Formats: sequence, C-alpha cells, structure tokens
Amino acid sequence: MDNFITNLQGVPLQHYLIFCSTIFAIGVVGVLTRRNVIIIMMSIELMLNSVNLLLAAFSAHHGDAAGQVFVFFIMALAAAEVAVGLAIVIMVYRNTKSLDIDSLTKLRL
Amino acid sequence: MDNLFSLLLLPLISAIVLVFVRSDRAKWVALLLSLINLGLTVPFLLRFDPQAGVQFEQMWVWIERLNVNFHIGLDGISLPLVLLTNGLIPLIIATTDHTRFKGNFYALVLFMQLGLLLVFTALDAFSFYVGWEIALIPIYFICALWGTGDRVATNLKFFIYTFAGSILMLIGILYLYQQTPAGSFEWTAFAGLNLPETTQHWVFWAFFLAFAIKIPILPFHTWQPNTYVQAPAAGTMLLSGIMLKMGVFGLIRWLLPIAPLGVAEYGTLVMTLCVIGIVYASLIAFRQDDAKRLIAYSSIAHVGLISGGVFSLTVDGLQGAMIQMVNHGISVVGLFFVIDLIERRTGSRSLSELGGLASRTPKLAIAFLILVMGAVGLPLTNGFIGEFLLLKGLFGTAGYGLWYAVFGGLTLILGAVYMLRLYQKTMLGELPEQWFSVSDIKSTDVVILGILVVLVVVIGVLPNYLLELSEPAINNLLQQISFRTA
Amino acid sequence: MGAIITLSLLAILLLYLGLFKAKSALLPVTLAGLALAIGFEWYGWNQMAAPQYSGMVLFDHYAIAFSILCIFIAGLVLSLSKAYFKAISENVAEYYALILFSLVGALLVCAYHNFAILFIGIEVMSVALYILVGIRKKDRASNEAALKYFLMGAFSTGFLLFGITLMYGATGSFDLNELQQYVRSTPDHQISPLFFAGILLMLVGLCFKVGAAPFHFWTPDVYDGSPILITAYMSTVVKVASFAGFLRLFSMVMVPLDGFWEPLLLTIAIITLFVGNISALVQSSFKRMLAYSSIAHAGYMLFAILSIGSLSPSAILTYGLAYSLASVVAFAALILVKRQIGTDQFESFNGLAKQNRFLAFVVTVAMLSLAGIPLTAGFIGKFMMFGRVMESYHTLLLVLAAINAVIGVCYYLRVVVHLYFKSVGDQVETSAIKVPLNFQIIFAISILLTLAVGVYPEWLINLL
Amino acid sequence: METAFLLEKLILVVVIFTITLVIAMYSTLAERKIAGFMQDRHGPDRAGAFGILQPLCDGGKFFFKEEIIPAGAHKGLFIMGPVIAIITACISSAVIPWGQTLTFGDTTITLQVAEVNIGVLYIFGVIALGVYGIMLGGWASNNKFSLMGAIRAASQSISYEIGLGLSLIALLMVTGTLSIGEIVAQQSGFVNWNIWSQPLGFIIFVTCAFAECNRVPFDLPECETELVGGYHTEYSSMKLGLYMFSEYINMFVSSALMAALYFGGYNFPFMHDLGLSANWITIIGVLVFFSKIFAFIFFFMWIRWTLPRFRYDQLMRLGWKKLIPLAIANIVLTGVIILIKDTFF
Amino acid sequence: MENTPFDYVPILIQLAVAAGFGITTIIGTHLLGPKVRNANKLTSFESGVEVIGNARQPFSIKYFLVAILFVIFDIEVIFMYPWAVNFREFGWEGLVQMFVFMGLLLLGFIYILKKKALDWE
Repeated sequence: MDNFITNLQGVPLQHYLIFCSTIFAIGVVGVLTRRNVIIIMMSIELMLNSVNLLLAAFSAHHGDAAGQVFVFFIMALAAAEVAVGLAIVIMVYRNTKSLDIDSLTKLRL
Repeated sequence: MDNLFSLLLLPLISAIVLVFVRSDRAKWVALLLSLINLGLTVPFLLRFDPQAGVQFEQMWVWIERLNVNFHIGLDGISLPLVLLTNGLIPLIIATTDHTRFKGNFYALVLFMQLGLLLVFTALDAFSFYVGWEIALIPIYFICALWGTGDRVATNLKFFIYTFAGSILMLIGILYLYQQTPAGSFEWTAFAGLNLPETTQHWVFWAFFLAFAIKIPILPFHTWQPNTYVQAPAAGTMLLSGIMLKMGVFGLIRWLLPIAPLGVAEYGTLVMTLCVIGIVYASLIAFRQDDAKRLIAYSSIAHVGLISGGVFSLTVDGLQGAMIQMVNHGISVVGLFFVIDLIERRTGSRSLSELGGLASRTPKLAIAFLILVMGAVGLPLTNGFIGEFLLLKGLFGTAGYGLWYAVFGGLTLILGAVYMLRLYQKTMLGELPEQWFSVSDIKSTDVVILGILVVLVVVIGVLPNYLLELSEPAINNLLQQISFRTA
Repeated sequence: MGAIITLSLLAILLLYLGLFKAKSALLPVTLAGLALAIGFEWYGWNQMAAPQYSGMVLFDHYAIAFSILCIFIAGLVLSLSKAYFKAISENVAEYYALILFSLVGALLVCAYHNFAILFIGIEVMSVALYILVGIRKKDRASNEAALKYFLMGAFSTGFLLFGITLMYGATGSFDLNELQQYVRSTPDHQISPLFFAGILLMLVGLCFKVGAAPFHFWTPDVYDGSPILITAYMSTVVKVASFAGFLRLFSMVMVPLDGFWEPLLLTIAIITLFVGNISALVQSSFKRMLAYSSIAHAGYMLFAILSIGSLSPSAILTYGLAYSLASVVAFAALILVKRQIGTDQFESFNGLAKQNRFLAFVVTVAMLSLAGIPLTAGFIGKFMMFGRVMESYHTLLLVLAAINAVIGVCYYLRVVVHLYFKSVGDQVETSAIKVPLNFQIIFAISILLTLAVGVYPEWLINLL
Repeated sequence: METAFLLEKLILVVVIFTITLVIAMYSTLAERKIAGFMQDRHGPDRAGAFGILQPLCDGGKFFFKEEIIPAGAHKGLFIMGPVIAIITACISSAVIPWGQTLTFGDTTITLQVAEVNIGVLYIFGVIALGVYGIMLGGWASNNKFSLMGAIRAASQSISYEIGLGLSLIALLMVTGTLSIGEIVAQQSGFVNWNIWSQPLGFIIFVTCAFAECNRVPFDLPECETELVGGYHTEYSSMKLGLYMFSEYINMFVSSALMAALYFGGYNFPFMHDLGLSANWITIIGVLVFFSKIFAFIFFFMWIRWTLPRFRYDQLMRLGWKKLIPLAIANIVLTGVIILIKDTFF
Repeated sequence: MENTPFDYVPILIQLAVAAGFGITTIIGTHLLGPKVRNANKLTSFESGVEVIGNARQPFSIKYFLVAILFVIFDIEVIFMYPWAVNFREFGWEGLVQMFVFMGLLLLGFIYILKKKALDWE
C-alpha cells in the first residue's frame, strides 16, 4: 500500500509524456481513419485534452503556473470551437441527412 | 536638354494620354507625340562624344534597402539603338491604319517604347529587367488583340517562352547581386566581377537563354514565325524591327562583360548554332509561300548572322552587329510595311496568288526593290556594310573562323535568292485578273517608304557616322574581355 | 492594443446595431471603426516597443505594419460587402461582427509575444471564419466547406498546441524572449529533444494554417465552397496574418536551429509550389484556380521564412500586400461577373473587355500582379522573395521557383485570354456588367496601390 | 500509518454511505407522510407503527420485481444509466464535513471523507456528471417519453448549473477558499453564517438546487401528467429503484450542502461558550448538522405541496433570464461591498 | 493546506463503495426477479398505443442551443473561480478587470436574449 502511494505521488514526467503522446496519437489516428463526423470531433477533443494534461504535468514539473493558465485558455477556446463545430455538424446533417464524411462530395479535390 | 529621363517619361505620358483618346485622331496624336520624342533624341545625338564612354547619366535611388537604383545613361552601344527605337516608332505609327486602331493601341505602342528605351539605356540590372519585362506586356496585347489566326495559342507560347527566359535572367541577376561585394545591381559592379570559371558558365546560360529566346537563336526560335505572321503589321514591325534587338543588345551590354569566360567556353557552340540557324532559316524561307512568313524566316537568318558577329568577339563583328541591328530594323520594317500594303490592296500575302503588281503599283515596286536590295546587302545599300563587317568578323573568329565565314556567307547568296524570289513573285510576271483594279500607294505611304528608302541609301553610302558612334565603346569592351579572359 | 480593443468593441456594437435594425448604419460605422483602429496603430508607430501586458503582446513596427495591412484589406473586403451579404443571408450585422472578430484574432497573431496569444489569436481568427464559411445554410457546398474547414482547423490546432506544449516542457515558458534565450544559450546538442519535436509539430500546425502542401488539401474545397467575399477575406487577411505569426516565431526563436528545420521547410516550399501551380493550371473554375494559386503563393511566401534575414519581414509584407490587393480585385470581379453570368468558370469572363473596359483592365492588372510582372506590386514581392532565397543560395529552389513562375503565368494569362480574346457565348445576354460605385472605388484604390508599390516600393520596404 | 488511515476512511465511508441510504429510504416515507399531513390525511401507516417499515417493504418489492429491458433499447447503456446515476449521487457527499474531529487518545478522526482543497469544484464537477445517468437512461430506452424527459432533464440541469456556479462564486468571494471544510470552519458561532452575507446567493442556490434535483416545481423531466414517467418510463425493478434512490440522495446531499455552505454546517450558537470538551462539541455538531439537513429535506417536501409545477418555457425563462442576471448582480454587489469594507473600514 | 494526490484516495474508496452498491443491486434483482417475457412486454411504452417510428428522432433545435450556450457560459464561470478565491488580493483593479470580463459576457448574454435564442414558444 505504501508503495502504491509513493508511486502515485512520484510519477515521473516521462510517463505523462508517453501517456499524453499516446492519447494524442490515438486522436490523430481517429481523425484520419474514422468516417463519422462526430467521432472525428471527439478525436480532436482527445487531442486537445491530451495537450491539456501534458501542460498541467509540465506546469507542475516546472513549478510554473503559466502552463495551467494555458490549459484554461485551451478549454475556453475548445468550448467555443466545439460549439461552432456542432452547429456546423447539425447544419450539414439537416441538408445531407448523413454524418459520414465520405458523403460530402459536392466539392471535389 | 540632356535630361535622358525625359526621353523615357514622354512615352509614358503619351501612353496614358492616348488611353483616353477614343476618336480616329488617336493615330495623329500618337504620331505627333512620338515625333516629339524623336526630336528630343536629336540633341543627345549631337552632343554625344563617342570617346567619353557613358554619358548623360542619371541616377536615382529606387529601393534603398536593396541597393536598387534607377540608373540610365547612353554610350556608343546604346545610342544607335535608342535612335533606332525613337526613329522607328513614329514610322511604325505612321504605317498603321487610323480607322482600325484606337487610342489604346497607340498607348500600348508607346508604352512599349518606354520599355524598350529603358532596356537600351539602363545601367542598373534591376532597371534593365523591369524594362525587359514591360516591353513584353504591350506587344503581347498588340499581337493578341489585333492579330489574326490562332493568335491566342501563338501569343501564349510567345509570352511563356520569353517570360521563362527572363525569369532565368532574373535568377542570374540576383546571383550576381549576391556576388558583388556591396550588393549592387549596377552594371559596372556586375562587369567588374571576377567570377570563377564554372560560375561564369552558369551565369552565361542564365543570361544567354533569355537573350537567345528573344533574338531568337536557332533552337529557341519556334515561337517566332507564327507570332510574326499572326501579329498585325505594326506588331510585326515592332517585334522584328526593335524588340529582337533587345536580345542582341543584351548580349553585348550584359553577357559579354559579365561572363567572358562563359562566352569563351560556349562561344563556339553558340556560333555553330547561329550558323546552322542562318542556313536553316534561309532554306525554309526559300520554301515559303506566305510573304510575311518568308520575311520572318529571313529575319531569323539575319539575326543569326548578327549574333554570330557578336560572339566572334572581334571589332569588326561587333561593329557589324551594331550597324546591322539598325539596318535590319529599317529594312524589315520597310519590308513588312510593303507586305502590309500589298495585303491591304489585294487581301493576300500568298506568293502563288500574287504577281505582276509592279505594273499597277510602280511607286511601291520601286521602294520595294530598294528595300529588297538593302536586305540582300548589295553595295551602296545599308545591308552591304553591315554584312561585310559581320562576315569579316566571323572570318576573324579564333578557331573555326573560316567555316563560320563560309556558311555565314551563304546568307548573302541564299538571302539574295529568296528575297528576289519574293520580289519577283509579287511584283513581276503576269498580273492575275483579280488584281487589275489594284491602285498605287497613297502619298502618306510614299512619304514613309521614302524615308525608309532614303535611310537605306544614306546609311549604305555613309556608314561611318554610325560606326564611329559605337567604335570606341566596342573597342573598350573587347579590351576588357581580353583582359579578363587572359 | 488600442486597435484591438476598438475592433472588439466595434464588433459588439455592430451586433447591437443589427439587433436594433440599424442596418444602413453598419457599413459607415464599420469603416469609421476601422479607420480609428488604423489611427491607433499609427499612433503606436512612434512609441517605444516593449512587450506589454505581462509580455503577452509586442507592438513593434513589425506588428503594427502587418496589423495595418490586415485592417486595410479587411476594410476593402467589407466595403465590397454591402449588397453581397444581404443577398445570401438576413443576418448582415453578424457578418460584419464576425469578420471583425476574426480580424481581432489576426491582429493578435501579428502582435503576439507569447504562445498563449498566438493560440488565442489563431483560434479567434478561425472560429469566426468557421461560421462565416458556412453562412449559406441551405447551400451544400457551403456546408461542406464549413465542415471541412472546421475539422481541419481544429485538427491543425491540435498539432500546434502539442508543439507549444512540448516547447513549454523543454523550456518552461511560453514567452518568445525566454525561448530565444533558451535556444541561444543552450549548446545545440543539449537542446531538449522535446524542443525539436515541438518545432516539428508547430511547423505542421502552421503549415496547415497557411495552406502549405502537403497540408493544403482543405484549401481548395474550402475556398471554393465559401461565399466569395469570405474566400477573399480568408485568402488575404488570414493568410497574411498567419505568415506574420509564422515569421515572427521563426525569426525570433528558431534561427539558430535552422539546420534542423530548413530542409523540411525547403521540401514543403517546393511541394507547395508545384502542387499549387500545377493544380491551378488544370482548373476550369476561376475560383478554384485562385484557391490553388493561393497555395502557390503560400509557397513563395515561405521563401522569406526559409532564408530569414533582416529583409524577411518587408518581403512578406510586400508580398502580402501585393497578393492581397490582387486577390481582392480578382474576387470582387468574380462577384460582379458571377452575378451577371451565374457561374464562376473561366468562361464567365469571356469577352468582358468588350462589355466593360474598366473591369477588364483592372482584372488584367491584378492578374499581372499575381503573375509577378514588373511595375506591379506582385513583381516587387516576388523579386524580394527570390532575392531572399538567393541570399542563402538555395539555387535549386530558385530554379524550381522560376519554373513555377512560368506555370503561374500560364494560368493567369488564361484569365486575360478569356477577358480579351474569347467572344461571349450565345447563352448570355450581352448587357454590360455594371460596376457599383463601391466596387469602382475599391478597384481604383487597389489598382493604384498595386501600381504605386510596383513603381515605387521604397516606402513600403523601408517600413520594416 | 497509511494503512490505518485508509482503514479509518473506509469505515467512515461505509458509515456515511449507510446513513445516506437510510436517510434516502426514509425520505420516501417522510415524503408520503408529509404529503398526507399537508393534505390532511394519514399517509402510509400499515407496515409497522406509523408505517415505519414501509421503506423496507418498498425496497424488498424492488428486488423481487421482474426486470424488463425493452427490445429496442440499447442494453448496455440501459443498465449503465441507473448505475451512473447512483454513483454520482453517492460520491458527491465525499467532501462534505459532517463534523469536526474526534480524538481518541493518539488518533484523531476527521469526520470528512476527503479533505481536498477544491471541494467546491469537486461538487460542481460531480453535479455536472449527474446528467449523464439520466441522459443515458432516457436515450437507451428508445422511448419517446423517455427521450423527451431525458432531454428536458439535461437541458434543465445544465441551465441551472450556470446559476448555481455563479451563486457559488459570490460565496467564494466571501470565504476566499474552495475547501468546504474551511468554509464551514469559518462559520463558527451564529453571526458568521454565510446566509447573513449571502442571502440573495442562497436564494439562487436553493432554486438551482431544486432544479438540479428535479424536484417540484422543477420536476419536468418526469412530470407524470405529460411524460408518463419521464426518462425512467421503461425502467422497472431495482433499476427504477436506483433512479429513485439517487434522487433522494441528491436531495439529501443538496440539503447538506446548503446547510454546510450557508448555515454553518456543524456549527451552532454559543458552541464554545458551553464549556464542553472537544469530542462532545463534535458530537453535538454532527447532530446539529443533521437536524439542519432534515430541516432542508422537509423544506424540499414542503415546497412540493406548495408550489405548482412550472411550464417548460417558464422554467427556462426563470433560469436564464432571471437567475443568471441576478447571480451576476449578486457577484457585483458582493465584490463592491467587500472591497468598500476592506478599503474604508 | 498542501494537498497531495493521496488526499483523493478516500474519494476513490467512496466511488468503489457506491459502484459496488449499484452493481450488486442490479445483479441481485437480475437473479431474484421472475422472468416471464413476451414480445408485447418488450415493446416500448406509448400509453398502450401502437408504437410508431423510432424514438430517436431529431428534436427541437432549442435544446441544442441551450447546450451550446451552457458550454460557453460554464467555461466563463470556470474562469471566475480562481479570481473569486483570490479576489481580495486583487483588490479594486482585479474587480474592475473582472467586471469588464463580465460586462462583455453580459453583452453577449443580452445579445442572445435579444436574438430570442432562449424563447420557447
């Protein structure tokens, strides 16, 4: 039990780094491979939140509050972004009745 | 009255004025303005001292941070071309049909004059490049807007070719700019560079391609015949009479002093190209049915010879090139005008359809004959002295001089053949029935042709005046080169 | 800061004007506000430039010049919008407000001195645009463009943020000065690998934002699907501001590490040029052509970052101004033509020269400027870019750029060809296109400025 | 040491959990009894004296009823809904200080499960999670009434969460800490209770708490006259029981919060003047705290039979247009007054 | 008061207990209750009427609007927490700054109200 607690308190920075990078990578892969718009948005959120976590970890590591303040900024703007994004998704859904990104073929590349 | 800038400013102002002249009088306004500009040129000619190097210099800082100056001046090499430009532009304007062209056409012509003059007077590479490019835009529009046939594709090709060449030149200029110690675009700074040999090779190609496309020298000439044929007569005159001299001028003014080692390395190759071009173009010219196309090819042959003269790196060759540039300008403008007059009267340029017009148009026939003689280079015409000097220069070229001279000399013979065929097929022989009603040229046209004919003869008889203008400059240049290559 | 506050308040004021149905006051108020903002920036020019607000922003000459440029271009776009917005939606006030919000973001990006502000600026700039892109609610193309822009924008933000975070992890600061200190004082081999990874990710994020290949694939679709004026705004103000931010980061912090990122950026620049130009060449739609050409121009603008020097800022400023002016003209002309003909294909420009000489002339000058022909601002921009590259002897890049310049000329001339040499088809009535007064003024200003910069660029280049 | 500490906390958790469950169970009885009292009738009185065993019978019945999962439902989510509801309801009490410390020889026991310094944020976060249980259940049921109820519940609870948060901000400005333990500790005696400095904030908080608990007059998510059973229309047996439980637990926790944040928690008047030992003060404090909680629970039930249910538009209007501006005004007022006091007095 | 991650462990315990309770009861009823199923019983309840269509249909955009507004306002509220806790230290200057922030928020809020985003007809 004691061991468990010391471990909890002393997680090395590398672990956060690897953990967050993994989540970030999962997010990126999600964006690139999934076809459903909502899931893509969730993947993007995953990316942003991994960043938040890492920022908080770094902030604690450096003993510098700026990192946490940055997290606040990210949260606020991510919220704004999601608000707009969801509105766009709904708008698209109303017109196409589909959330599949592949069905959006009006504009060709 | 030695403000050289006014020479450049006037065409610009004239062009702007002419945009707003919408009536039939545009031609006369343009003619008047261009004649004023010609008049302004005269004082420079009178006060010019051939021995004194670059004169009438004017320099303003253009972009300080980049060391770009607006730097213009005249020397023995540029003065004849300025004269040629300012002399030919009024003539070309005079040849146009005032009912067909509105103010915007003349505005373009005068705007082009600005570009041309800037090219010929620039002593700063940036100014030179700007002039080089802005001469291109108006001629593109002239050819494309008033041209005939598949003008869009043809002119696109023309534009792309020349633009590609000039972009290469821009890279070369920027490279040299980096090489100069203080970061300067000045011609003197460029010419004073002592670049390593391999670098000079690269620089040579960067500049040479731009000039070669413009001239055009053999493998880069493919844009030329169609463009000439499809352009309106005035456009063709501008292109062949003045614009292609930009290329030759560039060779003499920029390429030779900057990359003498490059010239030494590739001179033989270029000379060979020129000579092949001469023979090739002449042979093709001989087979043409379209009179305009025939002259277009003859033009390739002639400029091939001129470029050959430049690369011969002899006084004679360069002097010949200088005077022949002027001569060719006069002749080719005259010839194209004649063809245009014929076409306006008969509606045809086809040698197989035409014939025997001399009986109906005696004045035209006489002028045409003299112009053809000039183009062929008979003694006592302007062509003679030019071609003579050029061949002499070719002969004097180190290495394969004899061969160049022999093949270059073919121009004279072949030129005589196709030019006389042109004359014979149009003016002599039996007059087809449909041309019975063809009338002779009007008095204005007589005046224009008269001036051209007089020029052909005068320069033919008294070439020394022109030669003396450029001789010191050429000598100086050659000394520099030999000093640098040694 | 005065300008940023002015614009934010202005945007809110506009929203309220919209609420109280004072629609006719919108444009005058907006323009007055923009003028006031420029006045503030102007006033700040002679002030001592030091990082303000806890080192968050820095209003040096660099920031002010780019800010003024952004405000000016936005003013041009907004002046064109009078009738245009009314035609596509009833929420006119929101248009103005959103564009102004986006402009505020752009100004922040120009003036940031801390990654927090960079991030906020980019987001404010983009979020407003997500809405604007999709403002035509019933139009599927507009919908699709909005969705794609949003997804790609958010995606790239993720990369940018991860990059920022890693740099923060390496240095413990978001402040540009401190990052600079870190890079300068640490020997190369001791710089944390996190920092390099951060550079990489930020590079990806920024390239997304400026639409550089291979992260460009959203650009054509988004530009194509958006309402024309929004496209004009995006391809000018947003692009200029993004590049200003991009350059500021690299010139302040990254210069000592150029061995690391230069090859990458070089590759990106080359790919961008070729992708942009070759794709633009094969388009049949004028709007799409402009979209791809904007990718190509991003490639040219990368040159200044690739070879950072004392002239880079003015190079980007000049190029940005030239490109923006020409783009505004091109898009404005497209609006007029599309209103008449109903399509944004090249064909709709057919024979325009016969119907409206002024319009044709204006478009021609814009195209020549985009192509980089002397005596237009575009040439000066391109010349400076080429000069930058030559200074660091990327001769191969320069040769490739020359090839691209030639390709560029092909498609820009194609417009000219359609303007002057193609005849109007039978299907369209040949009634002359009318150019409203505000369009005339904008055209005149843009073209005069293009020519003025082209002939005498000294003042512009000396600014920075 | 750590093991002992954890053991102690485990015991505390189990005790509190049990108390919570018991209170929740008997709240159901209390509700019916109070309803009866208000309507002048008896209420349940068969099972045991005064129906005292009624909640046990109800509980037993829940266990032995058939559980039905509709064919069109999403099975996993359908089961997860009530579990999440009960979990979020139960864990929110973790940061509430039930009393001061008890000392037995060397050991000191704090009557608070987790002494974290961000207690208010924790509460706020857990409350926000509460909506998931309802939303999942309603959506998974694949029933129109359920979905409607769930959406209403979600939209209602998030609307009032803003008011809740804003009213708390004013409180935090007064207290200057996020730790509930400290907030309560500051209110020792009677005059220090936050209700005196934050009357408006309290009213807003209470209103929002009612809405968060889906209590009348804000019980639109399950209003039987419109939506049958609302989000739990399709639920039966213990899953329904869990939803019910979670509601009553929520009510209990809200009451505890109100008592702790505004009414001094375990503090009572003259507590330090009676000359009692610390342990006794703690024990009395706990009792006082629970009596305050019961008073609020009674208040909840009292309101139920006093006010009629809102219409949905009225509900939204109240939340957005009245409470939020009011809460902001409260913040402004609090800030200005505090600063004037600090500066001039 | 210094907090360590350790202080949060009791919360985990409580979480475990609560989850254990929930899951146990669910499993318990599953084992105890009778299982007499038929198709009729398993259809969704629509007041005894034939079930029409899927329940998961698009619903009023207003709910969505509320959700979005919540997300935005809630974030703004989060911003105020750190300020509120330390508000005495910031003094008048901090107050004015926060008032500016709230003023802007309020302007947005009024805009929303005026746009009738929160009116249910």
